[in-house]
Amino acid sequence: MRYVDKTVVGLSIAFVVLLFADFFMAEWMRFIGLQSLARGAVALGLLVLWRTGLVSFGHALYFGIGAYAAAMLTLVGYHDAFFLVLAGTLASGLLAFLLGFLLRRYRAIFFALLNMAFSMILYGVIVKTEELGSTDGFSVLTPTFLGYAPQGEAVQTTLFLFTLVFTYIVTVGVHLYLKTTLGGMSMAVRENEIRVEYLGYSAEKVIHVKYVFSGLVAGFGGAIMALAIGQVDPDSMANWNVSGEFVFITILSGIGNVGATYIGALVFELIRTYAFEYAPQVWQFILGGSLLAIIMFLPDGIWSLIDRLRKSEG
Amino acid sequence: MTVVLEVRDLQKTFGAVVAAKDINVTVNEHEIIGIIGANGAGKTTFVNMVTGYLKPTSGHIEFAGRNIMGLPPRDITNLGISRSFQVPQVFTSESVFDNLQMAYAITEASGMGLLSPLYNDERAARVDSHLKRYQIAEYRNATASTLPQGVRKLLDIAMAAVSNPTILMLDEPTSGISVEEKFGLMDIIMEALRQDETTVLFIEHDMEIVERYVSRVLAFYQGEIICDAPTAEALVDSGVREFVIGEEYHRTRTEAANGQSNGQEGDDNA
Amino acid sequence: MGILKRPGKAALLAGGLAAAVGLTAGAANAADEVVMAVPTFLTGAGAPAFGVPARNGAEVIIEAINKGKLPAPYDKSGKGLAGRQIKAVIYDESGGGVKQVAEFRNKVQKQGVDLFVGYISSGTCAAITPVAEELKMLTIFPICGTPRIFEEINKNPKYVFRTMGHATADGVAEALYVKANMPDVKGYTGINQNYAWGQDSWRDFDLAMKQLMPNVPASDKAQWPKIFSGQYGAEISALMLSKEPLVHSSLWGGDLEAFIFQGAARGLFRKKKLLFSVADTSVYRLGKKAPAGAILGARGPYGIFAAGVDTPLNNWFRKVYQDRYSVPPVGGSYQAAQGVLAAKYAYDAAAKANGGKFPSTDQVIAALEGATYQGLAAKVHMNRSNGHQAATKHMIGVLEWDKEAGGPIMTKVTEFGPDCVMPPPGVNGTEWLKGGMKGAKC
Amino acid sequence: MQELIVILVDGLVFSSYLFMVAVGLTVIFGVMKILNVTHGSFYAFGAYMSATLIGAYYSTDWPEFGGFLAIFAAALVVGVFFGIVLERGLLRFLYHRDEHIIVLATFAMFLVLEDVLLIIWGTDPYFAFEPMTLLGSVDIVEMTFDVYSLTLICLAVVVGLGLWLGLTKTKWGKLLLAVIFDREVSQAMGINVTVVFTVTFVIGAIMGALGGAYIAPTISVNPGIGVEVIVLAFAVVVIGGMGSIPGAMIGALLVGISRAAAVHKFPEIELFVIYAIMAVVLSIRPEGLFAPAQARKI
Repeated sequence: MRYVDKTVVGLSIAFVVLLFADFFMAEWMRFIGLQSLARGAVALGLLVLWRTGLVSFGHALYFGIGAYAAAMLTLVGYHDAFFLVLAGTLASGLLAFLLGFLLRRYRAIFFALLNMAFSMILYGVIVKTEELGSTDGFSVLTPTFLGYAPQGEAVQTTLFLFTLVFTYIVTVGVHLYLKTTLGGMSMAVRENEIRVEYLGYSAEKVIHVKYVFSGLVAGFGGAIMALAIGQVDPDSMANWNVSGEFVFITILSGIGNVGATYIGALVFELIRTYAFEYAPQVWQFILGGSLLAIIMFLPDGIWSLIDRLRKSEG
Repeated sequence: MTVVLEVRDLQKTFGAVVAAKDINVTVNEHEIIGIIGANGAGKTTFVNMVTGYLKPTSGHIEFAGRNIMGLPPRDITNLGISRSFQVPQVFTSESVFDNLQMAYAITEASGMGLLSPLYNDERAARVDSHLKRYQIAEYRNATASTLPQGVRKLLDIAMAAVSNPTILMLDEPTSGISVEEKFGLMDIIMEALRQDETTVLFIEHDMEIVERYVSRVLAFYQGEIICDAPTAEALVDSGVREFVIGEEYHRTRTEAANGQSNGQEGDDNA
Repeated sequence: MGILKRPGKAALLAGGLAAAVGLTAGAANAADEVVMAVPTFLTGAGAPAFGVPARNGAEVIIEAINKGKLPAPYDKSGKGLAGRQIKAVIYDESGGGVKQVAEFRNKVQKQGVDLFVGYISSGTCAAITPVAEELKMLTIFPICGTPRIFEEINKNPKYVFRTMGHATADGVAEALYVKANMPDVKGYTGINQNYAWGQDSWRDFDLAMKQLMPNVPASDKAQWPKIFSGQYGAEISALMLSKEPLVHSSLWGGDLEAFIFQGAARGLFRKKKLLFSVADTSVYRLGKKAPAGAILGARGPYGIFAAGVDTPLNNWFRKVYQDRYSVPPVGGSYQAAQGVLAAKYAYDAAAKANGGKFPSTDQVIAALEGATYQGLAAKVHMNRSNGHQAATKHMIGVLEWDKEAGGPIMTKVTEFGPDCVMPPPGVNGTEWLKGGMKGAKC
Repeated sequence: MQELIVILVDGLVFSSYLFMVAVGLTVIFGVMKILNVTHGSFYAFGAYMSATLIGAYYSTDWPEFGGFLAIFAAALVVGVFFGIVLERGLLRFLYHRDEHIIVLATFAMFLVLEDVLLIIWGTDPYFAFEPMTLLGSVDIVEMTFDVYSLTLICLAVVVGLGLWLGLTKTKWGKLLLAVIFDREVSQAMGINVTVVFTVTFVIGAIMGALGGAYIAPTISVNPGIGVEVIVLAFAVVVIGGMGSIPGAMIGALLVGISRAAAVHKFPEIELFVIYAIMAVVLSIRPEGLFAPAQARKI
């Protein structure tokens, strides 16, 4: 039996559509798209953790590290997007690997809050570092792409292509990974760690692997964000409410499907953009209100709408 | 006869409380051993120590020629000692098939193999034949949380047996099971394990079960083994009669069946 | 983890949604208006001190421009910007630089904004500068102070202007004032918020003092409270125990007000001479609670320093503002208004040069580059950083309570010319300070 | 010597502030296992309400000391109102959900309330310094302190002792402890867990509001004060152990006195003190100083 993975097919179609759309999209939409891809990547990392039963309230830590690592390399003369994003991703992954040894021992709210505590420590370090512009942050120059140095609108178009390709690879990779034994162990750890141990595998190891993984994708998202915006600063990159937004996106998306995180991120950006535009005095009210509405009435996120749609059809 | 497990001078104290004292046991290949004793006598503590869930205060546990004391459960499982639980430890929101598939996958995969797909047809076939041996194939697609207690117990034991362990320790396999079902359940388990030539140690309160399936008995009282002898001998031992069976024998059979939800002994379901 | 039956659909949906929304271009604006985005703090701690006064100041001016009611010298230039009405898009600057960059792009690409007049925080300005240049968007910063904008971030700006002196001028003017009025001062210490702007303020004042009064020692225990901490008990004790008689502070808004309440209750202001670099934002509000005798600066003739400037434009502005908002305009109101006036001046001048036709952005920029125009209470000279950075005169004085008028008043005011406190064109502020402020014309 | 005493007094005042800010958070967490981000809103509403009531009070010619009643009245009004509305109107629908979801719901509610605050009180700051002026100042080791700040120490002690005694010595407290220990068993034993939850949440809300209300006379009541408090309270509670009242007290003392020492000795690192203590405590005892270990050992 030839098994065709429909999520991969769906992601591939979306990838191709967006690839072409890149050249026709309005600039502001491409920019929102870029941010959605970056934030969606972080939410993807949270999804992987969430399937293991863990939620992090501090993933701005890895987002921030990814962003700052990439941005700091531009200060010392590196400008290639491939290198910067790789470096940001790996820097976050490394930190997640190290902190993982401590964090993998904790569950539930303690896990969530320890992450938050560490992200606050990073925030403090950045604010105290005048060389990195303290609270002002600093600008990131336009990256080059293997020697190609785009100008004007081409910067965003190229960056979008670049991000799209890597996001596609990462997302399909995550999806396939979730279907492997190690990926499937998310369920096992969430459901019953004792059984996992007595089947001969370390639940903490499973968690650690997933934690590193979520750190890597969050770092990837951060590095992309730094390049897309051309600016890093601690309040937008490492503060606790940024972590809250990532969890928001994850809840918005639901954890049913890897592709949903990007839809969630897009919806989040759109809510925020339009709230900012049409109700500048009460945009927080609208953002908070939408979040509450989703928690109350759409507990499994946007993905559950699609599930419902399917059920009503079939 | 080959010795597979040797326990010497095992001690476990929780503060001032002595949970296990001077435990010395030698287990031979293919033995079926029953562990009896009143609630709080130290039976589950013994199983917890051997399988690595509790770290003994002192002593020595040798399995297959190496000291396994202080190893975590996963390492001991991988070496060949597996266990089931008084309260079944399964992946409650998954189907019976997915439970066993995961058990097989974890048992079989290691290293890069962990990155191969969870599902493959060969594995599925093994899962299905395992389901048949434990006679729970009809529940294949049922969610674990919806299973009747007996089936859930079987699933728990079936999962423990997936790795084909040298020794399988069963913590009260018949607790919470009605009297009518007990023997049927034990027949299924013992038949499957006999085929695998597994050495079995199981904790049991029902002396009829002990008499029927066990060749040798370890009787626990206040953290100590007060009797280690062939079944027939043990059941007439005066100490055993006074401190273990005495209680048990005065109960009616129904009470014995319903009175197993002991909250004091062990913490394996924490 | 159920196997999903038709997941492709959702992904398609997303792609389609993105593409569909994206392919529709930004909203078109009426041809006869100029869309002016005015980002300013509407929420958070920055709102009362700067954001809302700035918005109010901008609103007063924009309304007058649209009705053609500005007094001289703008009374003959007709309604609007080069004849077109301003459509103001006022929005919140909160949330940090990254979010503001995103919003900037939205406003340009989605809402079709023609120019920006705004931004208060140095951090936002620093973040916006490269994007404004990339998107070729005329952007006037009326308030933010960091010298880095044209010294580091973009040394050759084309689209970005700042219509106010930058923070280096604060430190220089303050040090000059101290030298002139407290020649025997035995030392100085400081209390500044621990964030970029507080750190810069202390550094510039310290550098200027080291040049002007090299024998006066700085404390090595200057205080660095966390921004928005609001609790200064220990800091006040430490300041009172320190031997330095002069305390430099760039606290603003709620932090400043809390510091003043807590300091006044403990007699800090009787014991130490305080020098506040942006306290004018709070003096009217504090009223009698404002510490009389403290030295105040406002980076120019703004707010309370403009109270005595008797020109038709200034008198009109103070009256309209007071009538409308029931409080006198403060520094932020003046500065924002001055930024909008730059647009008024530049559009009108460019239209004139263009034979009366509505000018292109490039023509507006050409008109503003290097220009000198009339602000509310002083001339603004756009003569630094290739004509993109303003220099204005600077004022420092001592705050007192005017019993007769029943309000705060500045006394012992010293004016410093633009070329006295701002580094000469093309010179980096920090290096200028370190090098002994060569070329300053005082 | 003088400096040492001053550090101690400064430290105690700041510790009391921290304790008052954190205690409501820890009470709610201790009983309900909810990390309540809305705590920041309680604080802010408490401060605004206090400033408003104090302002109203002093525009009458009633005796000056009555202004203090306005502070407590403000805390009660805000705490009872928001406590009941939020717990009955929102949280109770979420108890069966993941604890993370509940945190996020309170985060969402916090965002909403931030703007509600702006709608009610606008952006202009409110001052209510009369009670502070009224109490004047006192000299200790030749250093002037304002009496109002010193009363904060008393308030923290009274609140801390009151809660502790209430929890350990009264029947109500014992009920509460039973619920903390096992929600389901308590329910089976006939304890009305619903009422316990509502009352706990209201008490926590009053505590949060009281923090803001009592601080209001010493600060400029501004938009944004709630946000700052969340992180601060969170840090104190994490250091002390989530849900522990003595923990919150020790955490507050540790942070407060260290910070005061830093301000006097190494002002450069002031910002860092709280994070540093948090990092050290977390790496040694990640569950906090006073909380029972929660890490699973398997």
